[in-house]
Amino acid sequence: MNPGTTLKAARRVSVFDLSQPGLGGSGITDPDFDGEHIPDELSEFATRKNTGLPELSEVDVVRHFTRLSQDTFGVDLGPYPLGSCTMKYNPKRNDAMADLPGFARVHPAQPKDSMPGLWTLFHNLQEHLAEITGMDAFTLQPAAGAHGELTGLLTIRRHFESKKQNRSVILIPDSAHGTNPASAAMSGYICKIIPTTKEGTLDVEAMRSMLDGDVAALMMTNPSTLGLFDPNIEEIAKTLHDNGSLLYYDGANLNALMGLVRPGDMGFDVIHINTHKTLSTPHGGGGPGAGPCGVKAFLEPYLPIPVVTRNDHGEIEAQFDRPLSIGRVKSYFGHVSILIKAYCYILSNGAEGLRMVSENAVLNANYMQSSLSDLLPPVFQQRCMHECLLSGGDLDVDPFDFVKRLIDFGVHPPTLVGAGCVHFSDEYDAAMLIEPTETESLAVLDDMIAQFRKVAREVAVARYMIETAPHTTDVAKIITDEPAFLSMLEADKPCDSKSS
Amino acid sequence: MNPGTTLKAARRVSVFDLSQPGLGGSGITDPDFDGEHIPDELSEFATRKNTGLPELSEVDVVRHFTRLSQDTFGVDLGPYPLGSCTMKYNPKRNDAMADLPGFARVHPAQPKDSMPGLWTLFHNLQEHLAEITGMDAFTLQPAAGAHGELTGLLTIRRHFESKKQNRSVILIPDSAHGTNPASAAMSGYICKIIPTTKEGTLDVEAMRSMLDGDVAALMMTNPSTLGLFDPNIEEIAKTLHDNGSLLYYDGANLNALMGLVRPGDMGFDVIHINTHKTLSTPHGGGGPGAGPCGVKAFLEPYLPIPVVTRNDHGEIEAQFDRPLSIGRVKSYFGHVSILIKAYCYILSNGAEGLRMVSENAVLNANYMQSSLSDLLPPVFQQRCMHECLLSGGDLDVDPFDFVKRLIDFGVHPPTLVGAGCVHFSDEYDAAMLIEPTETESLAVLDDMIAQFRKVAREVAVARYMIETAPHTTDVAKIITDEPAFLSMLEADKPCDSKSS
Amino acid sequence: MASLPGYNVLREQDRSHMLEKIGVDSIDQLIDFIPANLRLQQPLDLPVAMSEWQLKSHLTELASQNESADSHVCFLGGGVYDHHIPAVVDTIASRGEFLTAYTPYQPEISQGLLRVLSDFQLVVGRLFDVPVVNCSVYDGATALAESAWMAISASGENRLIVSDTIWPEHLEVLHLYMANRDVEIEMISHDESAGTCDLASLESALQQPAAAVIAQSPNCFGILEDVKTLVQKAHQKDCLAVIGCYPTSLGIIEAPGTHGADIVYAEGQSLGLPLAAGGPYMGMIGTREALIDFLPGRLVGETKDIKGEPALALIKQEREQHVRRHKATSHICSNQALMALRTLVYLSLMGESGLRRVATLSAQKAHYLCAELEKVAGISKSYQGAFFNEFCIDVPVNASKLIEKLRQQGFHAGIECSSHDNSQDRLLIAVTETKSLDTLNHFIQVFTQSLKKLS
Amino acid sequence: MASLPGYNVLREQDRSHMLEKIGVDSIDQLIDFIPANLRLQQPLDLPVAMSEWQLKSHLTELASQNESADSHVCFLGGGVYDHHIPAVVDTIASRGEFLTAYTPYQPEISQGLLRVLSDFQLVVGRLFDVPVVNCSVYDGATALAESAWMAISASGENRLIVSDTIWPEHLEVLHLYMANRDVEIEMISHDESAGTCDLASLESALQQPAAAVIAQSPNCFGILEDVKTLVQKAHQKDCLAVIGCYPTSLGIIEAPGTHGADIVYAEGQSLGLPLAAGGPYMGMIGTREALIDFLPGRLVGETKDIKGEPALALIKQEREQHVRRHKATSHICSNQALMALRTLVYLSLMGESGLRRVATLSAQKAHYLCAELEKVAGISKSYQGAFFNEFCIDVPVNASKLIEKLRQQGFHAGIECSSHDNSQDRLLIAVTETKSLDTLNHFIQVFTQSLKKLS
Ligand SMILES: Cc1ncc(COP(=O)(O)O)c(C=O)c1O
Ligand SMILES: Cc1ncc(COP(=O)(O)O)c(C=O)c1O
Repeated sequence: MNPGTTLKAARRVSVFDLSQPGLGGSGITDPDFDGEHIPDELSEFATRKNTGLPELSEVDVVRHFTRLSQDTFGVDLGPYPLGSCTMKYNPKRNDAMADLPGFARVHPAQPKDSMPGLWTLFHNLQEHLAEITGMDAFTLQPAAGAHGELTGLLTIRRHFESKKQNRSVILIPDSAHGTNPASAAMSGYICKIIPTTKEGTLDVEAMRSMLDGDVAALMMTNPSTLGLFDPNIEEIAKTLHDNGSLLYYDGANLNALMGLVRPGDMGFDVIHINTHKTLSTPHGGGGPGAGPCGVKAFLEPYLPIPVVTRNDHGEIEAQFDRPLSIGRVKSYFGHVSILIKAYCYILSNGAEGLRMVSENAVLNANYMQSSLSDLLPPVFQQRCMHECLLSGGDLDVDPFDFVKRLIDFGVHPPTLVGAGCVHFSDEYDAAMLIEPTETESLAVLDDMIAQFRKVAREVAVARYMIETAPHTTDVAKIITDEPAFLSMLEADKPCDSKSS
Repeated sequence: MNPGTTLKAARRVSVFDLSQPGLGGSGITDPDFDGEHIPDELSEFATRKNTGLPELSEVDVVRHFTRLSQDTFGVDLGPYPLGSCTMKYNPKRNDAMADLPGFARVHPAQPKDSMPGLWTLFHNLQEHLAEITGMDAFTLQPAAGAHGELTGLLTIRRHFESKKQNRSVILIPDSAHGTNPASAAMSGYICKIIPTTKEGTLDVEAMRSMLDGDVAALMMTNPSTLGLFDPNIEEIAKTLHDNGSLLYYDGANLNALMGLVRPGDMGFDVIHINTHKTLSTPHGGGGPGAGPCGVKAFLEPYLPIPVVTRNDHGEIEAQFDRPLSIGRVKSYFGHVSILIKAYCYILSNGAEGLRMVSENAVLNANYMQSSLSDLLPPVFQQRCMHECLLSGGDLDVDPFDFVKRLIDFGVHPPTLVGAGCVHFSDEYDAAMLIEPTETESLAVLDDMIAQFRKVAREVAVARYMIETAPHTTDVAKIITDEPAFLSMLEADKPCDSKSS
Repeated sequence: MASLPGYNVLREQDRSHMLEKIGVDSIDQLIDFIPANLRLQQPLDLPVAMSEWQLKSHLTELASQNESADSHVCFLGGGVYDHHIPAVVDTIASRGEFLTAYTPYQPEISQGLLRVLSDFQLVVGRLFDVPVVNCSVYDGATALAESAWMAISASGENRLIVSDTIWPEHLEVLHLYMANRDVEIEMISHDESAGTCDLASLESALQQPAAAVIAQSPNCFGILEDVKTLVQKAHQKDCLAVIGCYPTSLGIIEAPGTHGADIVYAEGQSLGLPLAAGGPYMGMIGTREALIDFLPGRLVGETKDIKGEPALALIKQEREQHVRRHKATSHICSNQALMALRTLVYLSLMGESGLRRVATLSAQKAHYLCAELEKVAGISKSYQGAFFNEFCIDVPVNASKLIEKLRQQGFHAGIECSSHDNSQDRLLIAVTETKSLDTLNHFIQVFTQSLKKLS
Repeated sequence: MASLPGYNVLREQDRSHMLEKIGVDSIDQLIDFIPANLRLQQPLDLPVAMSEWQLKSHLTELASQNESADSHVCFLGGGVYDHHIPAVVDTIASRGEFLTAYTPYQPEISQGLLRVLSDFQLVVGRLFDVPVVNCSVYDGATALAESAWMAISASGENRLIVSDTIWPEHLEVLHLYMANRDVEIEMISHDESAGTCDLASLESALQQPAAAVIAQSPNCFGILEDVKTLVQKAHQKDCLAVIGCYPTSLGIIEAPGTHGADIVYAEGQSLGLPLAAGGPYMGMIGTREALIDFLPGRLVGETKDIKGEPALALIKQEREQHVRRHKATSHICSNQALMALRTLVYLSLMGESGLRRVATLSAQKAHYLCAELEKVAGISKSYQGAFFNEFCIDVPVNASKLIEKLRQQGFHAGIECSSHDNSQDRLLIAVTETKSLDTLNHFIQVFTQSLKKLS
């Protein structure tokens, strides 16, 4: 394959196709060392003849990846109403701050007192997060939402251990994100699933019936992944607490709440935040994010080390000697450059700004829901929070096909089961979860609504255009082989492949 | 028009179409000043009610310009063999260096001794340019090639003034770039045009016949814009010098010569360099570039102020008190960030690297010429330097149409008269000037050659595809209205429009 | 080859293959038409090629030797201002497609860039309140010179009436550009008290025919000129009015175009361009429809593709050097397109309300600082005219010593004005929106102390 | 509204219009289903919203308080290395399309990103010499933990044999991840003289059935382990071999996959990721085909579009949490995709010869420094095993005092090793290609002097 390939073909080309053996190396040289001779002592180990790495010139690298970027859709190109993912605008000012050498060039093993600016930032951010969520203490270490869940669950575990209670069950609503049960399993818990009522809320009676001395906690997100605020939350909290159990808040949906309601005030004991959702840090094509974990005061001693806090002299420092801590959840101090961006976001908005963010997020979602209700009725007949769950069941076309056609009109498809990472029970399998976010203006919303309506009209006159969409992309529609996929899924493989 | 517009439509949308009055402002605020009240003293002047500026949200700005960038072809996307423009790869490492706050945040009115690093850089760069070109002294001030020409010509003027000679004529070959005669006119000179011989060289006899006491200088580039090295250069220089005239070198084609031959050694007295060509600084969509101007020692006193040089104590400083100087050609010290990139380029390559650059530039051009000679015979039957002038006269299709078809295959068209900024006499009006540059690999060249050949084959089987090309772009072919254009050109308008 | 940076792309085997194809044995033979005695016999005397990290450490070292608006609080102006540049401007301007494109000679693959340049023309047109704007010239100084030449060409007259309150550097360049073109420049003086153009001096200059009256507002003392009157007086005598302006100020100050200026020019640095030790900046020129044929530089306009769909392309190239050669309106070829992009992005982000706020905050802070400094014993405002964000003060000590003293305490306090007015003890101080109240108060305090120590 | 940053996009009139469309009067009514007593009654207690320039000055101030590899020469390693990052990596990784995309759930508009991730898998596969690599996990420490769990799941055994020469932080995370999952961890000790895994200790641990033997090379003393033997011994007892590596070293050191390792994991920081005070970095995991169903995280693979043309998409999602929920191979959802992009660009730039040179230069310089330091009286190498670019030395003074002394002279000299080995007077020093001979010599000189002063 040829580096002189045209733009459109770039995606078909791998870096190996572009390799011209003998090129590459980008001028790695040092006048005082030859860069060839392996130190004698090492020669027994340094026997590698070749790595098989591709060899590209610098210009070929730049061109290839510039082309590939043009074949990638991001928020910077258009609206991305992917429910549960909060694809809001990622302010460029924040990126620039994280790149400052005084942050980006700090080695994590430097003397702890050589980075006071970092500790101040951590401390401020922790306090701001605590204020926003109504919690008492935060750790910034977790790498992402799921990792925050693990951290929170281990904290809960340690709490019960210290109380010499042996609780082994985590309750999880059926609509919970997949990471919740997965994290629970990784923390050694058994998951029990709570059904959702017809109104879209947690089935409190069902929960009550599952409560016993074995239940460590209930993990839920409020608003839920169905886009609904659970008005029974106080009752839920009280019931759990009466049972000696704790309440975990999956903060992926916090974008609906800032300045309006606080998880801490609802009765949650442990929470995580997805900075890459609510706090606008870029998703980066799938990561990195950050998943700060917040707790009520009684859980603070269990937070992972290091803990950034004020010492007895009032100085902010990173403390490693925390006898009750769960230990270390990852190397070093967390996703620092991501945390810097989240901090910048909070400072840029202030209290009024963050409330406006959440108000507008909710407003936008309800506007979408109202404007589309004749075509795509809400699954639950009520106002939503920052995302709306609309039913594609009345469409005379497969919703999976329907949303692909939106691509041709510049709109990223909303979340459907299997496309996006939410999980709904079978009843809602034709549903679409639409999360416009607050950074789409009314003009953009109206345009998106117009595109949805256009595709809906097309069902009658040219459904083949929908079924074969998208048409404006370089590749045509891609369908995962669903039958094979499902059969594979059902035949839960025995773990027998101990390999030799 | 709607911000939610799709990608392809972006080019049809202006920032005004995206304006939503009341948005914008990007958070301009200060807690201690209201930002609204006009100071009383100013109120008589600050009467502006509105500016009519568009009002966009930050996300709309980012999306609009990201989309527009995707509708713009640059070297970062593919080969760009636009003759005379030296569209080589622009190393990213250089851009990063120019952005260092210690350069980018320096105010030009700072105390002169507050920027020693800058002066050192200037001094080093001047010395390196002098070494590369064989000149004695350089000024880095000129803003671009044309501006370097103006600077050089004024230096020449000042030289003759100081010798009390009144020379009013500049000789210019007919193939010279348009900036040469234009700069000569701006310096108050009369241009006389020297024809090109059948062999593509300067007609020395014609030149000789034009020489008299009125001729200040000959401006030429060697290799010429026909891609040919003029082997008579020493004779030309001697003839001119014998006449008391000087020789000016238009350095736009220096990419052919580094480490191989030096203009200073050929006998040139004054030269300019286009950093945005030879020294790889990005063209930026048309600029900024930089046009350092170099002279032989006897012209050094006339260089524009400030002059960066060593003072009597050996310190490098910017000198303003230079009684013989032509004066100031622009504000401050030149295009500093561009000059930094040029400096980085020289340091990254070193002597061996720069020679390799020129060797490969020449090799690539000759390879293109050889490989295409059956289809597009060279206008002059000889080896070329860093660009080749090929005749499209044998093609059974208009060369203007021919090159547009290359776009569909990922290749930027070469230079033709009117498309690109060279000037050929009528005899060569079907010629294409192809400058591959040294940063295109053999694989890319072979691909380009294949595309040229493909289009040539297409002439017989589907010439309409050529005549209506390009087909892969969002807009179709655009033709300037040539008759109207030419008639306008001929009717040299009298300067009568003194307006009221 | 190992020492060559990764952007040299021909391997030895490629070179051999190519030489063979061309039919020569060696590079030497390939260029054997170059007289042997001219061929360089030894390698160039240059430093050894640097790896990227060596380059970085060398340049970082050089950069660290310079003071800057990061190391010192910058109250320097003089036509170049430390306004804030939103990060979005850098993000967009560093996109490779824009950065590595050439002048859009092939409009079909340059619609994005053409849209940028076209919108730049439109947006700046609104800011100046003129219908026509070009795609940029080198800088404010050459914009002045090119504007002057436009007036000469358009009017047929060869005399210019020029205010002496234009930036001195700009005037120097004007003189240089006009020196050999049979142009007479008559300078008009200023009122020492108000700091503005002396109208009597103007009136007397206008007794003779002239191509244009040229002035700048705010002027080189920071003082706003009565542009309306200047334009009227010029027009009364059939002269063109050429007005230089400070684009940021136009967020609140009436536009020169509104006052009837025929040609409006400016240094565009304040609209999103880094200080960069003096450049690249950008010269902007706007004018009336009737003068379009005299404009220097590129122009982008609407055209149609062969399907009749609207498209953008370079227009009116018949003015330019590559077509009209020695009769072109200017020699300019490479211009400041990337700076035009930055400016467009900047103005799009600011918009109506943002630019107004930047201008208002800058003015508020400057007036606050000036008022507070005036309270300090021995300091007085040099001129009585209204200023925007930059003002002159007279100080009772040696100005350069004061500047040096303040520099040691982290301030680039201002520009010494001696070159303007032969006054040793005058400072030109500029304030932008980025200076906080704390910073201003701290400056006032340090200023006062330094003054005491020096006197 | 004036105080809100430009990324809030609804005007008051928009909000009214929308509320009306929804059929409510106010935001309060819109969310009236939230119990009133839960609604916040007062604004959040946060700092006043900052303009961009205020933000910049605040963050610049915080950043300036930190020492860094720019302010000090960095000889720190410990799994994180100050290798050079070519500017191209930043240029590409900052492109908005990549930066602001989500996980490519919609493959039709994500072919560019999918190609990146797919090529990342292929390129890292070659580096490790294994056929299968995932799209990344959080960091090296979690890569170890996830690898361990893979071995447990695949083998059905719940016992791990783990070398104590793995980075201590990684071990801590391993313990945390396994703590509640019914896994037994048996640590094997190291040879105090060679600084490598004690084979007797390994042999004895292997007497009991186990899921895997886990080791790291170069290890936490910088010493290279005999990976081949470790793998052989594990395989002899039907154990999986899980090997941690330092990717840069693989430019010259034989790949773990070549020695037959079943699972290879690494911290990817050295391949183009900024130091960034500890993250985000990237965990990489590679394995054999047979173990693919046990891999955590995303996998990209070839598929076809409905026209039968090749295309890329996420594959084997049945392993993942969004499909398999509590039975998933891992909980990971967001991963380190942007870091994978950086690494791919880095490795594409380096290529075969570049990575070899980076590795060789790092080794050459480290061996030079070590040899020179050994010549200094009182200093001795702590271990006799071969090292790559990082080594331990014993010093005759208090190590932390020495570190402090060198820090004052502009060096981050090394990591105090007490935590590894209970030795107070041991330093772990890492050298990368970016340290020039001058710098090394200067360091040696300052080191020697400081030692003298302290002893
Ligand atoms: C509701 C919910 N919980 C948890 C997560 C997991 O977060 P992360 O991807 O940061 O691990 C997500 C992410 O999509 C989510 O939407
Ligand atoms: C031969 C030649 N001379 C002069 C110039 C003018 O240089 P610039 O565009 O930098 O003013 C050019 C630019 O195309 C050129 O090719």
